[in-house]
Amino acid sequence: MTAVVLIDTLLLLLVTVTAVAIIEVRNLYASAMLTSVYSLLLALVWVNMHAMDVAFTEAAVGGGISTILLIGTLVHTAREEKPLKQRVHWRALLLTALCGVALIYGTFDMPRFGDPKAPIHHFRVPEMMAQTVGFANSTAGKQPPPAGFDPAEYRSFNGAVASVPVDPTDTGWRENSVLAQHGIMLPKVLGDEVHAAHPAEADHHQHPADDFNGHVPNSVTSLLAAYRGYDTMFETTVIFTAGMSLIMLLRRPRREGYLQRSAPLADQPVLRVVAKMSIPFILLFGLYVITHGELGPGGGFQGGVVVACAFILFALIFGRPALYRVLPPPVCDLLTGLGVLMYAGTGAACLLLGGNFLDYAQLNSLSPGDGEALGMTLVEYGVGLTVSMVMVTIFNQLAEEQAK
Amino acid sequence: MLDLRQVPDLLQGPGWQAHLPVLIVTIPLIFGVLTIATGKGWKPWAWATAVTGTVFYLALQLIQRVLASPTGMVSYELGNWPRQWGIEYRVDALNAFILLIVAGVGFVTTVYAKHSVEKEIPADRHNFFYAVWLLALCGLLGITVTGDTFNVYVLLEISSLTVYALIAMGKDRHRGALTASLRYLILGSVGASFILLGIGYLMMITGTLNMQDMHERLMSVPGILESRTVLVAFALLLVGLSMKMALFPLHMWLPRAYTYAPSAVSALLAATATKVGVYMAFRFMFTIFGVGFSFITMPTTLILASCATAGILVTGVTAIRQTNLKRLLAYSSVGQIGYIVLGFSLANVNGVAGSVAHILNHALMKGGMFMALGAIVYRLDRCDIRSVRGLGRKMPLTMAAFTVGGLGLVGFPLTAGFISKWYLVQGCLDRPHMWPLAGVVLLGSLLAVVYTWRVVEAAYFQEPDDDRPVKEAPLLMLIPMWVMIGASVFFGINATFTGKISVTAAKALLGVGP
Amino acid sequence: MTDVLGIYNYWIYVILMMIGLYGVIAKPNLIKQAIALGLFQTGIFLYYISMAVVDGGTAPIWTTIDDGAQKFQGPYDNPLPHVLILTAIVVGVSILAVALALIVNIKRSYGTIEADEIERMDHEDRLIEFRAGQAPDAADDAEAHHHA
Amino acid sequence: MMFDLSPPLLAIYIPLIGALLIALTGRWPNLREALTLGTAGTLLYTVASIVPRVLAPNFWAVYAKAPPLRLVEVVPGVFLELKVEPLGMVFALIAASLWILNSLYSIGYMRGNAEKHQTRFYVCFALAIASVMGLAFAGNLFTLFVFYEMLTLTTYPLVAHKGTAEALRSARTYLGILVGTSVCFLLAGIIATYVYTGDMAFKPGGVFTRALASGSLTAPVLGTLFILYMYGIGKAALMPMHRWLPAAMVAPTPVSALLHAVAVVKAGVFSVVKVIVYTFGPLTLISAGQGSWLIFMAGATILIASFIALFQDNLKRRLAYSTISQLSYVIIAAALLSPLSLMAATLHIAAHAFGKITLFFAAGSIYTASHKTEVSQLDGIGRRMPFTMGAFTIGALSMIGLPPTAGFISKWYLLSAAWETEYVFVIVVVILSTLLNAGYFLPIIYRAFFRAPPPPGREHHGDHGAFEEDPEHPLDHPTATDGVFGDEADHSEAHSHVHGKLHVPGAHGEAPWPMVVALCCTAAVTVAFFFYSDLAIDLATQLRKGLLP
Repeated sequence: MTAVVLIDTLLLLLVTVTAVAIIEVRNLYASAMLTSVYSLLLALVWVNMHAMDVAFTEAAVGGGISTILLIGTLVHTAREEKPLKQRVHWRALLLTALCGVALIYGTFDMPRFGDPKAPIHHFRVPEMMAQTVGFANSTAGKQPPPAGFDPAEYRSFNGAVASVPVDPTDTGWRENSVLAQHGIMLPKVLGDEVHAAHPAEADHHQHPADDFNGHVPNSVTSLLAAYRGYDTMFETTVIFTAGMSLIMLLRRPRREGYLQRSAPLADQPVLRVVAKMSIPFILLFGLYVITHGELGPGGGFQGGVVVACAFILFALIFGRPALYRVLPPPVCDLLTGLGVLMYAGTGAACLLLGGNFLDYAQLNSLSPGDGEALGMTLVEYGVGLTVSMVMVTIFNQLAEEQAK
Repeated sequence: MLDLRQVPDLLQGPGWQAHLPVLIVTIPLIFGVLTIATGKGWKPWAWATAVTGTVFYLALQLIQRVLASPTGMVSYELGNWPRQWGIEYRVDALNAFILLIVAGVGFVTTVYAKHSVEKEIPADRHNFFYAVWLLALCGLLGITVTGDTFNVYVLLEISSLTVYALIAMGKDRHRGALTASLRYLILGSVGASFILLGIGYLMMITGTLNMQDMHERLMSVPGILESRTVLVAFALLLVGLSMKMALFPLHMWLPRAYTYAPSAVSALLAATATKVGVYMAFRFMFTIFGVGFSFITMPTTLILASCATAGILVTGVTAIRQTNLKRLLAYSSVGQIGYIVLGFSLANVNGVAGSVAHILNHALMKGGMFMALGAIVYRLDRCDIRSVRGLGRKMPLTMAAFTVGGLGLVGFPLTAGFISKWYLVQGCLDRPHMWPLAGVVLLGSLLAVVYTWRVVEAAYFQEPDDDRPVKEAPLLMLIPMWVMIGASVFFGINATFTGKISVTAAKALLGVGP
Repeated sequence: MTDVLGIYNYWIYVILMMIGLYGVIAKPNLIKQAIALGLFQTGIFLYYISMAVVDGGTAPIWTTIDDGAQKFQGPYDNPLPHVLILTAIVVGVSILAVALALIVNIKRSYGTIEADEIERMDHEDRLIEFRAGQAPDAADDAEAHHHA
Repeated sequence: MMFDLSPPLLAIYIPLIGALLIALTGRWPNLREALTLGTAGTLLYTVASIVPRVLAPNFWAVYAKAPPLRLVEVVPGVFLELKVEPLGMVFALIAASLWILNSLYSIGYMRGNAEKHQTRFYVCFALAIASVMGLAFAGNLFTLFVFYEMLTLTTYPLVAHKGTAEALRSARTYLGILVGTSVCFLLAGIIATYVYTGDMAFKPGGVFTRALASGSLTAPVLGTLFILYMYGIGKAALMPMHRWLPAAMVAPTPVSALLHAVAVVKAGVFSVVKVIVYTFGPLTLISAGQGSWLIFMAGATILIASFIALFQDNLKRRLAYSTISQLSYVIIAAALLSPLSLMAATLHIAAHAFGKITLFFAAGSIYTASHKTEVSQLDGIGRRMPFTMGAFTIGALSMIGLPPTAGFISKWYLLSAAWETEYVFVIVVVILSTLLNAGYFLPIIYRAFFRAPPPPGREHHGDHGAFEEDPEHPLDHPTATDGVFGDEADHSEAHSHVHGKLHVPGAHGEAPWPMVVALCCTAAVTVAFFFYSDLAIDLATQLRKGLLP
């Protein structure tokens, strides 16, 4: 734990410094570059806090896409911020200071960093994690949550009891904790009962599932695609909307878009060869990330971004006309929509099969668990498709503008 | 139409109506996405009209189910996850009512949009425009049905993002649309971030995202309401929501946005967007924090009432000085939001009922008036005091619609506006020492007289600059316009429906007996 | 000591947010504002992720720890905030994209992306619009027509 | 109940349908005006058919107890409802009967002066009458308010009829004051009443008794409500809310005649009396010791208005101020709160109506015939227009309150009521104002009959002066001293036909016959009322019966 806190402390100091630099540096390119540095630093912070998926996304989006977007915009807007009259904007400073003080005031009653007694760690989430999602024959997926809760248990939600032993070797408090029943947020000693619980799991997914109480290993994915799948559907819609907005705002009549001189990089043999060699692997990796989301970090969004990067790289090296030949804008638009439709369609399918919207269990009447697995995979692909296509669209639109 | 007395067996039963809440949101989503494939010409419009029509029909069905259900609400668990874990849709009298407003206005506005969009938006973008249009509706409807705080945030972002894009589509008429949109984007995102943060604070100390669950935790865990975290969460949400619903000091984004957006978009926004913001405020203050905390522990009444009062008076005076009628109406809208906020800041039955009723009434009147302006723009390419002179004879129906709407804003008896004022003033008088607020409400309607009458006089008693003939607006604009205005008059003459449902909703929110 | 470290992250997130907010308000350059808006949001991400951490926790991807004596799992960090932030990041980038698109358009039609200059132009636009829209007071106007 | 055809409802529908038909037949003036007369006739018949029911001895026992006629439930618990009672009956009768004569007169006037937008004029007129009917038969405060506002709205186009600068300005004053007062004070008062008592119905003895008894409503609050109502009803022109009335004189004379001598202003005082009688209840007010300030306020209004009238040279303006003071007669009578005084108020509503409309008719026909608007131009006009000036004399006498005219009766009741209640102040006021009335009416009559007409040349000059920019006769021109000047707009309107058939300089006779007929009729009624005022008195007695427990 100390290690976490220590690294965390240092990284965050770095982050803060970078943030100040981003705001204060006047050269916009520099500031864009610093933004990507900032994102990478944050990615490290997330890793340090064990938020692997977030780190992955942050790296892909902050480090990759955002930077591309910013550069793409800077090319045809401005490279320097015009000098300010006075260096410090006092009113803004005052306002932010007040706001900050208010927020910090709110932090004093928060559960301390890493306090396992924090309500969020043992109210609803452990109950969810105690369910089974996405495993064969696991009909146990939808038990009702335990009725009510004892407020007394949660008295310590405000920082009063932050005296949790930071020493991991001392595990005495774990056994006699009121939370042992959930056993997810807190370590749980495994016996043989688990094997009894889910006999069929071992031969279903080729991973040591039998050690788990029947849950998709990457619980982030299970939350993302199953419990809160509905949010994720709208997350996809947000991306889709962004794509549509850019088309409405920036797309020029077809002619202009197509008449692009080929990119200057096209005649650089090294780049061409490297690109030709690497693009297939990038695509492959992207697909892997999408598919593998259930087991490890990754999922539709991250994978989609990776795939998009392949296309963008292609466009950068061989010019956008080439990309348009491979992936004509109209097709791209339709695929963008198709992704969202895959997601919503899966939900609708569950509905038509007699369940609630997005109730994946309906997809496989014999083994609800498989149904859930199938559903989650489908929606992940939907997300991936939309994300990649939108990223390509955004790049295209900004590039079209640039080429004019 | 469902029979009002069909009861719970349907609610539990597998009948398709059990899925109404989710259908209302997902239909515009799915078919909105499909809109991009509908090609050119009138097809996207026809498609969008069909979709919004369906949604309106579903909303009608839903409100009947809700009123019929013994518990007074309909719950839907997405993915069949128990509400504490998954996402829950929870529809009671209040959001069924708001849903009906948004869906209805959405439908009428879509019908209206055809001509105005043909004139104001480049032809090669219509399919994308209507796609985004439907997604905006989807977002607004989603916010209204959901019972999960984070879901509120995501849908809020959908509706905001689409609205930024829609506003920016006014760029071909006036470049101001771009800055208006960007300014709204920045303010809106800051507001939304505050909301996200507030939700985070609440989740952190309640351990859940479900509104009911949160409420139960906040009520049952000892000492939780005294914690500084909850206090700051409340403040964050208050600020964020005020930005979203354009409450007076934080309304800067609204006038420009409404002025430069395409006419159809202005009509849609004026009638729905800010209203949904108000609805969110209802949910967070009454349903999650509870009346006791929001209005007794916190000085909310004082803050909101003073903001609203200032808003009503200041924007009223500002509106009088405008020449661009769209901007005039925009300022008046901010003032009207003031009325709505004033109502629920009183936290008594009449006050809250007044603001719920005014959400509908204002949506109808303002929507209709913006449609009238849209028609004027369609014929004259502009809508300012100078251009409407003598228009009372040239476009009689359009100007008549505008006038009747104006009378509604004044709160003239037998128009919808009067009903809202009726409840609001009662609310002010019910609350001890709040009677000056009643004075403010009435004073506000006098300001409305002035800015409406400037237009009426110009239209009916002044001579136009040139006598070139102006045709009356096309039928497809007149009908929706008059549907809105007619409805506003109808609900002014017979407001039993509005009155009943808003009182029911108010009582449910305040937790007093049915 | 534990207390300070216990809310250290929460302070940093406030600071990051405020840096972002300062940028949004103080910087006239639109692109700078867009970037600052991004910072503002990342502050919130930090807050969410921090609340997910559990002492001695590991990533919420389930593996078995075998410390010779006994096999046990976890403790795992809380996956819920991670999920929410994944969504929030996506929203963030979408907003950034739209903002940049708008800025490009603004550059196209105003020729600048400095807020204060744009504000000035907008003001002029509004004045022109106001004058064009002005109609003499109904009564005076009637008088004029009456004598004409 | 929406299509119930019981008389009170019918009385509202008839003018509405009339308005529709008039609008449709606008292209054929004769048909249009025939329709107007027809509608007016039917209306009077309908209204008259209600009278017996009201006069029935068991009225208060049976009919008054019967549930009101409910049109629609506007807000849950708040109905748009009609109920007949003696006071409203009087008002409705006056309005309906005078509408006929007025329509006759309008035909003459509008054609004679070749006014524009005549159809709009007749339509709005009919609509205004419809709202008056609604007002007269209103069953509760809410209904009263609704029709009160509708009356304001429907008369706005009539005031702004000419669309000239002055017309628009005065129309603004008119709308501003009437809507302002009604929305800010009257509506507030009504809603407060609803909040305190939960019922808005008109019932003898008022609605506040229970609230006062239970202590939820204190006397001072009641007093505040009373103030809200008295100043909220701006149409009663209680000073300082009187400015709209002179302003409204810019309208064509028939409008001034019916609306601003009869319908609108009477709507005001009628509402005042109705509120005092049926919402507050005299006894309640007396026991709560509230509202005596009204006597003095009204008294002041009477005197000040009459005093201003003395110095008005423009005829219609002088009449306007006389109206203001006469209205306060009604208010002061109502404020005395004794059954007798309330009878006086009722009678004065009627009496003043006949007298004042005669005077306005006369003013209008003088203008139509000779384009004279100023008192100072009227030398010897009595010889040219004997009928007109004769009628004018009768009207003036009625205003002063001399027998044998209507004015005498109401004044008599008022004085005896004042005597009964021992309000010396009122007696003094009445006497003083009578002198003042004489002071501003008799000179006109003297000029008209006993002054030699000016020499032809000057005469010629004189009545062209009305519309020529002539420095010699400043009086012929609007001096924008305060507010709006009477018929200033008419002068230039008259330009069109100065050399037309109608007006030969220096040698004009009577006005067109319809006008003469109309004004002779009203004059006759004014006299007849003195001898046969049974009906009015019966109704007033019926009202009084309702008051006595």
